[in-house]
Amino acid sequence: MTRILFFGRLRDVAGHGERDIDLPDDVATIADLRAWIGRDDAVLGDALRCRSIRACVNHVISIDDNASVKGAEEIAFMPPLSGG
Amino acid sequence: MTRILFFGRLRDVAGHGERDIDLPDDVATIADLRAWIGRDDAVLGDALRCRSIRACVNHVISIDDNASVKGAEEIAFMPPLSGG
Amino acid sequence: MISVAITRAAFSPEAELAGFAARRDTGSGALASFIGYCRNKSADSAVEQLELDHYPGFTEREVERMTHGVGAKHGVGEILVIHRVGTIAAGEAIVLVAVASAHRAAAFAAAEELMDRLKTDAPFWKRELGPAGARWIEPTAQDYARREEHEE
Amino acid sequence: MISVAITRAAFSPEAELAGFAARRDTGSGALASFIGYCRNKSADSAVEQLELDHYPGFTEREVERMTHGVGAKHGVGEILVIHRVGTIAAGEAIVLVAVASAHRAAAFAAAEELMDRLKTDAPFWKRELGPAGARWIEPTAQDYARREEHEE
Repeated sequence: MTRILFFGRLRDVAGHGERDIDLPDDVATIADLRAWIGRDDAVLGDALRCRSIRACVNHVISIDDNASVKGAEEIAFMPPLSGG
Repeated sequence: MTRILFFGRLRDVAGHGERDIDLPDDVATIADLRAWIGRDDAVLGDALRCRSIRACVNHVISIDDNASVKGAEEIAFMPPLSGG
Repeated sequence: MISVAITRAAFSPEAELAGFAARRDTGSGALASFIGYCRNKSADSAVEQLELDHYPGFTEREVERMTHGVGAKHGVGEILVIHRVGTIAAGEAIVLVAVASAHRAAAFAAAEELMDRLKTDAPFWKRELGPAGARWIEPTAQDYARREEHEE
Repeated sequence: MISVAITRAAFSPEAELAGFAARRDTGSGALASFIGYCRNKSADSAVEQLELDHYPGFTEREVERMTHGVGAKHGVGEILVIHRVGTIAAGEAIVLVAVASAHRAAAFAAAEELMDRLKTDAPFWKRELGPAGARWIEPTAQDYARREEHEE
């Protein structure tokens, strides 16, 4: 079971902030996950493909779309960060 | 009558912070005034000749030692400024 | 004494600053600080409130890491960061950064760099709510440029 | 709203900051500030108190002029300066500078430049008193170098 989280404007697009999902075997990388989510929800899939959206796997922000998501407990999708 | 003021470490050297004086006719410039004070008090005169000491004539800091002091109401001698 | 708090509750920046000042090393003669408030107007419209989203656990860790990094870079060990999340009313403080040091240049530099990094590198997402609806706020090109200036 | 006060009385920097924040334009989302304290130790010795000499009338005018100049340069109109004179005990605040603005960069820049100028261009003279006696403090080469950086 993997928890998928959406933050900021992605939460609006997804319609939820987090969901627990059993990832299918053929979802091996962040790129795979983006595509797989897009199959179910084209609008969210488009939003996720935006260059400014970064994935964070088990609390580590990844800049490599080919990074593995195998066995990940938490994967967050993040629009540009902005505090302060 | 002209008020002569000493600030910071000059006040310590002069032994007072201000004094009202009738300037003699031959004290026409700041340089004259420094020299004239030095005639009375050699230690204070030495302190006043230090390059870092600036004179302030009627609330205007002067960088010209030949600036006139004729008819001045207030002349202040200032070591380097330092607030904050 | 580096202290980082991410909080839903409204706070008084001045009261927190007073506490920080009271706890500081008495050799620290310089205290630079920054308070960021929720404005009542944005570029083009009125703002009634701000909503700040964060990633519980991760956000705290990242802001702690960032704060220690900036402190080490500028040689300052006394930093306070308070950052709100959730719903923030116009006029309320969103963030307080305070840095105490023996040297004013280091205190200013650390406070400013920390604010610049919070703007672009801290896991928060915010939107302004006004009569015209909601609008997500993301860093500007200027924000990214300011952050870049701090890179070696 | 530019406010400059030269005062013999001890003041609470946080209370003054709270008042300044309450009076600020509600479009000013950024408030940068600096508090300078009388340290309890100097480079080489303990400090019990500080004595700040000033030139009544002239000092007030010069600090006002400096504050308006820095405000105009950075495009900020909300500045508070409180500067003590007379005898200041270790731990007490000597100076508070606060700048409110719509933009954090301008608020930081104005606060920092004003502090740099106060260190070298404001008519104050100070000495530290400790068990070893009294010592006049004058700006360092570094202080002058920082001030020069602000010149065009």
